[in-house]
Amino acid sequence: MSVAATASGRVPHYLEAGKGIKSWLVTLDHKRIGVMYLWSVLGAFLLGGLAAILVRTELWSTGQTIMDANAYNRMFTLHGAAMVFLFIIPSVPAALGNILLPIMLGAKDVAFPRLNLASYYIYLVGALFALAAIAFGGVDTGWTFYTPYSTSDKVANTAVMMTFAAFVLGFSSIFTGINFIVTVHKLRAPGITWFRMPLFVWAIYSTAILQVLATPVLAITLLLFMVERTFGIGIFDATIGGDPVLFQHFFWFYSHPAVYIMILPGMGIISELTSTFSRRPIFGYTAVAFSSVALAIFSFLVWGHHMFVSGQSEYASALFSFLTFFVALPSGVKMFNWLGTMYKGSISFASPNLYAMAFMFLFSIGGLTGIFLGALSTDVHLTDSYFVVAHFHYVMMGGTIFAFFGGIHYWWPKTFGVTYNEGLAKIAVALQFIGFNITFFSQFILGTRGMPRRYFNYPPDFEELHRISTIGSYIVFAGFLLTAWYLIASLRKEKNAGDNPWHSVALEWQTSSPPPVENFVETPKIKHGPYDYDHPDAAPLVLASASSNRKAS
Amino acid sequence: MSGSHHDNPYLAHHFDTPRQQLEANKLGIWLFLGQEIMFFSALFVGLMIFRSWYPQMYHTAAHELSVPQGAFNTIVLICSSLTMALAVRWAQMDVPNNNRTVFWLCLATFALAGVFLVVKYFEYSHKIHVGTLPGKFFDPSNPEFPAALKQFDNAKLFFGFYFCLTGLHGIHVLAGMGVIGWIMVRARRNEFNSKNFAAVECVGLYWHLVDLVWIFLFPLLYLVG
Amino acid sequence: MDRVTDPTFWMPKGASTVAGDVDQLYYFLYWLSVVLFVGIVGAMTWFALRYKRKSETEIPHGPHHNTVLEVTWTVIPLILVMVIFVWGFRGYLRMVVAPGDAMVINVTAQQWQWSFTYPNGVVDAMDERKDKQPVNGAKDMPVLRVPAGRPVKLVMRSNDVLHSFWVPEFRVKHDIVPGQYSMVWFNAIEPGDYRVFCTEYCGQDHSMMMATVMVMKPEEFDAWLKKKGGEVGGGDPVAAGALLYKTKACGGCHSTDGKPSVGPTMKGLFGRKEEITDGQPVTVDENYIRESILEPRAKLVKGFGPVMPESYGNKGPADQQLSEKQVESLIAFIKSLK
Amino acid sequence: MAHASVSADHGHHDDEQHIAHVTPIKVYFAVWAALIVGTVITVAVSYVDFNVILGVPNVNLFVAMIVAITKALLVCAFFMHLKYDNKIFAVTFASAAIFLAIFFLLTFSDLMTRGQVDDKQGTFVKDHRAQQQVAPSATPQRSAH
Repeated sequence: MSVAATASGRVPHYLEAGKGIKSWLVTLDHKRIGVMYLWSVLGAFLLGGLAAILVRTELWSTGQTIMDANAYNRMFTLHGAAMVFLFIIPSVPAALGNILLPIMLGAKDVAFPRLNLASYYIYLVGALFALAAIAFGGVDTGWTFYTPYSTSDKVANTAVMMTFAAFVLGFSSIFTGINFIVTVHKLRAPGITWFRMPLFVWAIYSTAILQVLATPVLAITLLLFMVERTFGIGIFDATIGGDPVLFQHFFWFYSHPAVYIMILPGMGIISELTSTFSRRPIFGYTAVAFSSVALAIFSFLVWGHHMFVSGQSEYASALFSFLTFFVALPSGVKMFNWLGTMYKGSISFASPNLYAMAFMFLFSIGGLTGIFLGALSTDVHLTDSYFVVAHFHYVMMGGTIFAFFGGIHYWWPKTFGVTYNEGLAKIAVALQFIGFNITFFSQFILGTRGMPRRYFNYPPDFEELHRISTIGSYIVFAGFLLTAWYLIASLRKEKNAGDNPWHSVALEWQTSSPPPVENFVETPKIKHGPYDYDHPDAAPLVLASASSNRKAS
Repeated sequence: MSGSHHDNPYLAHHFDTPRQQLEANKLGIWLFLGQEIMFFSALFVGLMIFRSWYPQMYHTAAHELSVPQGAFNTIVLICSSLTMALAVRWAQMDVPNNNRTVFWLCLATFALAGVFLVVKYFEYSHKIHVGTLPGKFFDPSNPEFPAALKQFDNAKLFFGFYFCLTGLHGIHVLAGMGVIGWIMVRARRNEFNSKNFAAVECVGLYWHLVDLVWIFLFPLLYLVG
Repeated sequence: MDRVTDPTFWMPKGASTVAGDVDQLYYFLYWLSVVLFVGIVGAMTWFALRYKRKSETEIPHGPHHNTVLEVTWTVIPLILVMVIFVWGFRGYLRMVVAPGDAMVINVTAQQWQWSFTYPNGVVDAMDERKDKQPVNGAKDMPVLRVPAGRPVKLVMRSNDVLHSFWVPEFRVKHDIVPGQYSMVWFNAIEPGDYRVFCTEYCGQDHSMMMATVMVMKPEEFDAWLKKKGGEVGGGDPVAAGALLYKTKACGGCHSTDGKPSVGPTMKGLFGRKEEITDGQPVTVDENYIRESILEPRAKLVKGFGPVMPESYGNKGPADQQLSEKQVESLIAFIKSLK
Repeated sequence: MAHASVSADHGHHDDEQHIAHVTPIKVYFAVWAALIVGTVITVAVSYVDFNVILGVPNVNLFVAMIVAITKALLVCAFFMHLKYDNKIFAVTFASAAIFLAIFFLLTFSDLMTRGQVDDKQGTFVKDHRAQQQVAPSATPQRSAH
């Protein structure tokens, strides 16, 4: 295999392939583009995280704590918009997907390398517009930009700038999606049949379908919003016969699938982590693969469940509620199959797997509380309250972000060739996990008891729970600062990771770490699935890497 | 580029065969066309909703559009689709002067697109003249404002959709003219042959989509009011 | 479920007739979630500890798939979620279909204020009770008074942007969309005070947009309403008329600044000589105004269409009809617009 | 060379160098003629008002859409080569059309059924539509009060 050919060190890896800033800015190498995305989205995560901490600090006490209502409203909008558009949507697909998808397929690059670089620059342009909107006074509409408030003259014109930023970012996402779909269809190495693709690839593929078919609707919706605001064409304006609720339909037609753009790749990561660290094939591989596609398709059918009390017709609400429940099935299938994978495995407690287990814990809560919101009568009480806030943070943060950080830790040696301080990593996972639960579990209680969302000010009887939540958020923040510290520190070390520190049979670990420019010295020929630890061809790989490597963790 | 190990100069380094590359390019452009459909979707959905909410307004407003001009433009676009399809056909063939033929067919397509935009210009300027414009430019006090529309304040909705849809479509026509021009330049350089025609085919596919959108736009805006 | 339920660890007090239903489903889902969560996380923890990696060269062997098991854990959830759907749907139907005899109270929401209009035209926007202090600097605290044990239907409209009406103790919530009448109904079981929140983000003071629902004994409510009805606008008919002009949204069609809109402006209207559609002259006096309000299509001023709703007179539904006193107030208000 | 393998999901055995399918010229002209005829039909039909036939509403819309869909299929099949090409392209394009249909149907499931549960609910717009037969003039919100 190619491992032997590269171990001699004759082939330079992609980080050495060119020196200087210019070699990065004009690179067409998917791994370098992925690394640039990685730093960019982590920057956005820091921005959104700081906003979150300020929001939580303001909520320490009723009334004004550190900022006034105006600043608070801008702050939670900044938090939402930065986290959704700048961080979570591009996080796993654009950063980890770019680094790994071609390697996992045994391809030399994505199908359209130039388009890939263009996507990154489009992302940067969008991010600049978003930052400009913040710099010129910020936006206080919430990340959903609901009309008619957002089109009213009470909202500054920075709203147009912010929506334009989201519009531009959308095209970055669309082009990434096109690139990945074509790569999966046309660039798989010999032997990689559809059902020998890693589940991460299945997840990214399903995500890409959503990116290509749902994101344009966001683009046209935001375009209509801008036209409406500028020229008053009236589509969303009730006073001249339009319909404000129509904006919500258009918005959620994208933004519900967008929830799956955010969570599906995370689920893909968990499949990889669970298999590697249980050293077992994914239990019911086919079911898990199809569940990704099923989630992608179902996600187009259920957007109206964000609108049960919005003035949408009762018939539509009933229909959307009915369809919504079908989403529970593929989500459940994934969860049960991961458990099946762990059963009789050889389970390692390395930090990426701790993230994976934290994901299963948190995503279970996120998923189960989704049932409360899908059922019509309980949703009427719970929607637009802190219950919803807690629910989607359990899914988005407890789900996607924990999976993303699990993936970063897992593929850190692959990407940069270095290992991080495993002891600190374990402490960081613990801080993030405990802090997260303190922050958001208290919000379930708040919401059920009657605390509405997006409130600067609140009645005093909610103060105690808000304080608990705020303390939790500081713990989470400390956890992420610790992670940032040891990851950055690791980059200064010499390349010490070895090619396959986790003893995985997955294809991306069968080339050197970091990989060479075209990923493999020779096009790999695949004879077994990505997780076949007990396959006669694969088992020796594990044993060989286990004996040749230094300590794994 | 490390494509030196290929003997085909048109093959990019990360592809193994010309067919793989062609199909990848075409799948890419088809996905792009899929996203274009969804890009136009919300406008069509909104248009149809307001049509069923305000049938009389829609009926009256649609009758202010010029069917002869719309129909003429439909014919123009259909013809341009034909010339574009023929251009792709010639690009695919290794016959003498095929690049010349591609050039002239593309020029014809380009010219027909220009005709389309000129007709569009006359339609727009008429509307600007009589004040049937979207949103805040809607002006019933204009002396030449159509009398039948005066009773419909919300007719500005119809013209909002009219201008958004045709405007967005017009931008696509302009973009199409741009990429067709690029093909013409490359045809002048004799770049196309049976091994290298993906660019022409992809531009062709895009141009047919512009036609497809108009095939639906024309009856929905002009005819079914 | 026609009794008030005490607050639990999760749910606030249940004070309307639909609350019991919602809470039952909530707690069913809650315990179902607890069971599933303990099952999943318990299994995960058990596997992680039981199958902890013992050596770096260990290659475990176990099942790759099990069709029976996989079908089971798809079908059982399917049955469960269908049960939950039907349960939630039935509760929802009760929430959206108001009893026919419900008392209608009109609710107007605007940034960042609630106002409530009762069937007899009484408008209650501000708190008048000394014991209701506004929460944390909210500018004022409007009070919605409702009788206990009778169904109340709120017909809600917004003057500007989206708002949402939520009383956690009643478990009812509905967005208020400009251009639509939105509706919630409830039957509050026992007298008491409850908070109303705006739950759809509506701008700067969104979090100050609260009100109190004051559930009163039915006979006290009736007495209060009757007393208030007798003194609309505190004896100043112009002020009362101005309030009606606002709450009935007359301004949508009739300006007070002299510009004609859908209907004639009210500025300087009184005493003006107009020409009606058949060319006859008419002088705008009390009788003409009264007739135009109650039977708007009887005599139309030339240039204006027959678009004013006829619901203010006795053709309209009871909750929209104007009382004699209200018409008088409106006439006084129009007279004042010189 | 070790690069002869095609990884993609199709079973073509054509010569690597002949990757194009050249459509006969008369097919193009036949399609073109059909498109022109379709246009003429839609325009002609639009001058006949059969908006309600035997109680079925929107007949004009129905006819126009049938013709437009036929035209679109012709363009897709022949001008865009879907008839001869790898089926994955047709699947891609069709899936966009399917999601467009879903968008239409589910959005309409709301906007066409508002205010049917409760007579007080629903849009002012709806009241306006009811009045439109009598006096189609004012904006919806104004006419509601």
